Amino acid sequence: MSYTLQVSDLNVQFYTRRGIYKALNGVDLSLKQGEIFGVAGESGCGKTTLGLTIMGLLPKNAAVTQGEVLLAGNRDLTACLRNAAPSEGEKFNIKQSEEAIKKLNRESCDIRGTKISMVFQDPMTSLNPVLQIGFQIAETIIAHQPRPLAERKIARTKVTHDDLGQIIKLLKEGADEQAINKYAESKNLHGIEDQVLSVWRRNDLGETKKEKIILSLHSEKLGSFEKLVLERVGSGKNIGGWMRIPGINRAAKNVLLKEGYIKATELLSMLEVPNPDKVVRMYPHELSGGMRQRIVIAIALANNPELVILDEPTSALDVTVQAQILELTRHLKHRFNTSFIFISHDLSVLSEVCDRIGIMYAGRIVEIAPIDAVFSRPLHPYTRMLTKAIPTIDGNEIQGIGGTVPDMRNVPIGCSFNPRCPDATEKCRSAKPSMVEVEEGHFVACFPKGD
Amino acid sequence: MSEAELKTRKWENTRLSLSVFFANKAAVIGLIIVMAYVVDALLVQFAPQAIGIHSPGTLVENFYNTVPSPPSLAHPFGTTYPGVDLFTSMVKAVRIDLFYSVLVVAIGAAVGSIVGVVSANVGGLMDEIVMRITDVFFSIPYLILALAVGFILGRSLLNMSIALAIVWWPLYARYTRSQTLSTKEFTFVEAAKASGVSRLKIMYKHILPNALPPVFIQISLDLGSIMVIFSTLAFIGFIENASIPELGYLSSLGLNYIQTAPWTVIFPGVAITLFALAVNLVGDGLRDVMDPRRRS
Amino acid sequence: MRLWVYIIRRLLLLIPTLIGLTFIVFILSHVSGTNVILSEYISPKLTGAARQILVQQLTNQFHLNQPIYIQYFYWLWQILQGNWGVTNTPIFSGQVNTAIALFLPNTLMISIVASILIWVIGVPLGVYSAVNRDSPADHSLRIGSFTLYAMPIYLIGIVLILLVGVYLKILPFSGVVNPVSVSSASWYVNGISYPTHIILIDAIIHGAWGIASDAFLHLILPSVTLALAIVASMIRILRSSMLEVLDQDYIRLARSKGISERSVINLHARKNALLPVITLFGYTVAGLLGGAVVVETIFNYPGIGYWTTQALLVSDIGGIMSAALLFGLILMFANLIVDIVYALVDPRIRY
Amino acid sequence: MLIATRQLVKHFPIKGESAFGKSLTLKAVEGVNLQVREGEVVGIVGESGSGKTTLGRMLLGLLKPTAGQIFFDIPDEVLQQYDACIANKDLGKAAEIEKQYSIFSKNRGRQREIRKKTNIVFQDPYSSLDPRLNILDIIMEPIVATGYLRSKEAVQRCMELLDEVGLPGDFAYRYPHELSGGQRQRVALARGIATLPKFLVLDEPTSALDVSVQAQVLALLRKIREKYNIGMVLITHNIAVISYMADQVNVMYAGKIVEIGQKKDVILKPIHPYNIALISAVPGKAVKGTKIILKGDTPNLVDPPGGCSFHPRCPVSFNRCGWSASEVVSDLKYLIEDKYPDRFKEGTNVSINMSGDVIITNADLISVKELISLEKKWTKSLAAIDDVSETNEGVKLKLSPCIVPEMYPQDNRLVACLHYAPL
Repeated sequence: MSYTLQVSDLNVQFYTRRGIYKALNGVDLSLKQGEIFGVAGESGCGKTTLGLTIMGLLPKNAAVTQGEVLLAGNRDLTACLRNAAPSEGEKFNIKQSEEAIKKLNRESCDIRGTKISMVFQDPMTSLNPVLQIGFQIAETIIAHQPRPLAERKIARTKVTHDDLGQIIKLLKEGADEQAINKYAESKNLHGIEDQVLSVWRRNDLGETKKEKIILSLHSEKLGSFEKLVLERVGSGKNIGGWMRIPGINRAAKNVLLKEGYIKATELLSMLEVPNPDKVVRMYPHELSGGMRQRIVIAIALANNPELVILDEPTSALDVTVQAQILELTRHLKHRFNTSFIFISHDLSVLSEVCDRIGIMYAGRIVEIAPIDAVFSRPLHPYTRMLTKAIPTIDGNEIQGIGGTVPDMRNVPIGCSFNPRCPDATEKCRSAKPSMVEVEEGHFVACFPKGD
Repeated sequence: MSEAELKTRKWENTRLSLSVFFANKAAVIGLIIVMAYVVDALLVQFAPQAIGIHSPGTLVENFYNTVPSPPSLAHPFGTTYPGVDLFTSMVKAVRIDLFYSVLVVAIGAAVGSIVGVVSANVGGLMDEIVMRITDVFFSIPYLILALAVGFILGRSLLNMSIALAIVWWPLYARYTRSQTLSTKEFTFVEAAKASGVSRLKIMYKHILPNALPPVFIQISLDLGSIMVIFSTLAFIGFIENASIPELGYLSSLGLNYIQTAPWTVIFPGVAITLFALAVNLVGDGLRDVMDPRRRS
Repeated sequence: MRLWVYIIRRLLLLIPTLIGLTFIVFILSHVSGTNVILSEYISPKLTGAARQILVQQLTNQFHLNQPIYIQYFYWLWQILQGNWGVTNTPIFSGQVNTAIALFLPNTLMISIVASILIWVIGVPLGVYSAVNRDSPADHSLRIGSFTLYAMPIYLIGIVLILLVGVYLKILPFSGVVNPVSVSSASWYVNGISYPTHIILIDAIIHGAWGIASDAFLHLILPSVTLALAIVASMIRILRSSMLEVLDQDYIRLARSKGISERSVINLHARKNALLPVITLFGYTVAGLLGGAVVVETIFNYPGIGYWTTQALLVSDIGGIMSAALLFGLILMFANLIVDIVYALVDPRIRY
Repeated sequence: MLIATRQLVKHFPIKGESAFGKSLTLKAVEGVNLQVREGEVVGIVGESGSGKTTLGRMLLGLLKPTAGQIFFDIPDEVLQQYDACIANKDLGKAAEIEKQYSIFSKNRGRQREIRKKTNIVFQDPYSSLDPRLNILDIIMEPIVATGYLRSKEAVQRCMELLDEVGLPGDFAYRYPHELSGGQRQRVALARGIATLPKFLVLDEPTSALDVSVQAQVLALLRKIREKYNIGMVLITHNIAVISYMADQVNVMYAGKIVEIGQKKDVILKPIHPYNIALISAVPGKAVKGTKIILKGDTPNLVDPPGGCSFHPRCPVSFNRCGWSASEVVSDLKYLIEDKYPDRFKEGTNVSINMSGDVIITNADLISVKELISLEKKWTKSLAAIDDVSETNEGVKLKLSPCIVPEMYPQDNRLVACLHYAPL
């Protein structure tokens, strides 16, 4: 069973002038391949901190005191953050933590954006207001996969008209991706299949129009400098040597950028963004909230990562636009076979999309359940009360949860829910319950009623 | 919840802001320097004899040896052109500089904030006119405008400070206006309107207490730069032939002795820089106290 | 609303400010009564009947007897026609137009060089001190910019003169060019170089490299002084706006894209952080022109500022008022350019 | 009738890039008729840009409407009389009723009366309480301002109110920044009911709160409503909250009310196409049937679509729904150039002639007719084409006139959709 992500006993603390906030107090989580895992919890339960810790985007005054995050089995993401954390009794040293974050940024350049990527909550502020949409998408492709871009362009110059006619015939006979790949490989037109398929998969164009576009993909002329750059990048070497001089470096980057814009157009058309070639040239403030969130998702999926963390992607959107985005997420799950972590405070949104849901309270996951079990047979008292507190449209009786969210500076000993838990026993107030698998795939961190 | 509880609640709040301020070492140093200047000015004003100063209002010139002599025991800061002892004249000059700078800031801030608050609330045409007027004032470099206005009113220190006040009030008008407008956006203003509170009462009960504190900080920051501009005006010879102890004027006295007697210009200049620096540090420290992000 | 509509709108907005500016200058120059103005044109020695005739002639020439706003329009008409009146100051007396033609190029030279220095020094330092916040470099930079911000311009100038001019003796610190090396040049006649009145450019035009390098050396100290006085406030503004931008969501998204920290700073953060700096550049230009007055006096560099201070000393009203008007026009033009640059940089303004 | 509005309109002027002179306006609210009885909770649900918040603020007189009337505490028969006057244009009598009952009437007594009897609770707990005042002053403000009680009894009243909303008495001397979101919203509620109003506007009261805190606040709202019989207008985008609290429900879209009726009809058996899509879009397993995913975004309110403003996104729109010539042209252009390039020659061009008909140049009649019949099911705008004729200019398409839907009665509710218009 290959896990894309394993989080074991993760503890994160924030050091502020008003005291030490224990945001995460031992989170355990293992995410299967191609699964959407929902993280539900109220504000202050540490769900966003969990997402940021996995991405390594914690602020300066945070430290991972314990636990590790393993990506695809081997790569520990929080190593340098952990050894920057002060051991017991020693005072928190902000300089050390800053160094650790700088080191982490340098080290995880080959993970962020390719293996893991993240979508934030508010589409209004997630995109850079002064840069074009196409640039912000192409940037992450060029940073991680410049070679396929170069190959695409070279392929376009080499491919002939009848090659394309042949590919269209194959497509018409319903050939799948592998067949087209094999054909492109045989004619060493590596990179052409990606472009042809993305045009073929667009459902807003007619059959004949698609053929016309595909047939127009051949005999593209290249300037001498462009040829040089593409050859270099195409053969796997990065833009180095004499190309490092600022002026030339920028020109070389622009060559790739032009191709990046075309790839961005394909990505956007796959995410059902209307007339993508115009949107690529536009600026964020010209688009609606729903459209911007699609673009942020396009950025996240640009290098088809193994894991995408969605931090409340639809909370800032209207109900109908939220439905569009949730429909899109379900569609992407089948298409990309990446695993998602979907963080939200709204259980009903998670029930639309997720396979399994983890309920978080006071920095710990208190229950992990398959989607249907959460509503039908919640085990943890907090989950039970939470599901009862959500109003539904057939106007059921709702019942709040007494008390307030615990102060994260001194988390209650034992089970952190005991002050508000109706059937809290003496044991709950002293010992910390560990995760127990009650049913297949249904874990809960709560002492059974009996003892 | 007795009165005692209320008092401790208030005290706990101020204790926190004090701790934020005093944690900032630079601000504390700044505060000490500013205090030193103020004490010096008050002493010269009310008890000049106590520190051995006979004529607080004028420079003691001694035309026998006009050549500036280097710092010595008799003259800790040396003497400048007409044989004037730098140390005593600088001590006397601080009083004048401080007084006029505070005067400029007071007039400018008072006029500016009133105009700013009123135009933010009345809005419409009046707001537009005020904005155009401030545009016009901003379109002339403030040093030149001060020169021109000062020249018309006559080249005395008081006229100079009035000229500076005329040049400076638009800055406050703009700043107060933007602060008031942003405070009006908060929904508690609308809530007050909905509960039947009159517009005037909303103004001084809700909007001003939230809009003015940042303006006061801006004023404290400006005190330093106004003193600098004031002495610059004096330096380029704005005052006719008055032998009034003013730091900029003292510097200008030593102008043609730069190569041989640099201290004649450096010491008064440093005195001004020190004060401006101190005021800026204090202003910065106050801004941290106000900024909620830094308090957490 | 494309760019040119925005520019036209800015131009239209300039008109009320222009009228306001000219009105203030008019009020200032006419409020002290007509005899002050007349004293400008009539030398004190002239007395008796001749003086009366001249006064009469001048009154109807300047329509001094009509109501104030009519005078304003006549005066404005004169200004528009290029006749800015007369000035007599120790270094120059005669028509203001010739004074402007003579002195303006020098002031523009210093201001432009200083602006370039401000942007070349200010932007990298501001960005650097914000990026590695609370590092020793950041602290020293902050203390440096605080002190420079608090120092009066003349002190900066004098300290530079003492350090570089007197002590190290590598840079000249007075006048526009060393009179000895220029005396032989044909195109340099008693202090005025032709055709552009800027010695540096004329020397280059005439190919006199020796004089050109000497003029350039003379140019460095005043512009550096001016630049240091303004760069301090720019670094402060850029640092605080950079810190604010670094907390934004799109920077976090940029980092989550895995692009190098350097391009996160240079591409994403810096462009946004520069926006408030550009809007406040209008104020720095005001500071620049104001500073020029003082810098030119210290380095007796014959520019508009030097002419203004001379006019102040001999209370020559024509000089001061036309200088104020001139500085106003320059600043207004600079503000227009600042607005257009801002519209170019920030797409939200354009459409 | 506690509150009644007649043809309420609000347009916000915007400094837009109008073509030199014509000032652009954002049409936030368009001709809304709302009625609230004593003690009744009326829910207003709609997405962002539907004008619900603007409507809420106008009901309290915080915003002056561009046109239309708002009556407060008007007896039902006077209201009918007013409607009759408006119907047969007897403006004199109507104006007289307006003077007496409108909430904007000039005399001070009436204004003070209204201020005492109405109040509002806002969405964002962090900006609706003045950070500089302690809780006691905040709650006391409406009491003192409307002279409901003198200051001595007011303190006593505040303690009662704090207890009423479930907060300990010692909170009176605390400051807003020391309280949690839920506690602040309770303080805002206490301020709202301080002068025992008859009418309360709740603008998204629980959207900024967590689910568990929201449940407590909603329960508190219900208790207050029963105890003091307060008429409420609950504005929210969360349909589940509406179904928990409200009796009568108004669904708003692009500034207009599209469906009014009792909760069990409008939410459980929606009939207006937008309402159906809205209810089906609510996340959660409880929703039966397939999900309807609407294409496109909320309309641009500066020049909203003609006729029924939902027609561009409506899955069941037909010819009279308000399709404009420009919409038909853009759809035809897309079809000809992108979908069926082989059927039409290169030079085919679609344009609008003077009289507002769509002209397709150098294309033959049959292929155009074929295209329309083929694509009618998916491209809704083609439905608006009444007849296709060959003229010298080219193929002319005559569009059917569009009608602005009013509120038509349909199984005991009102709905603004031409499907249900009486023929």
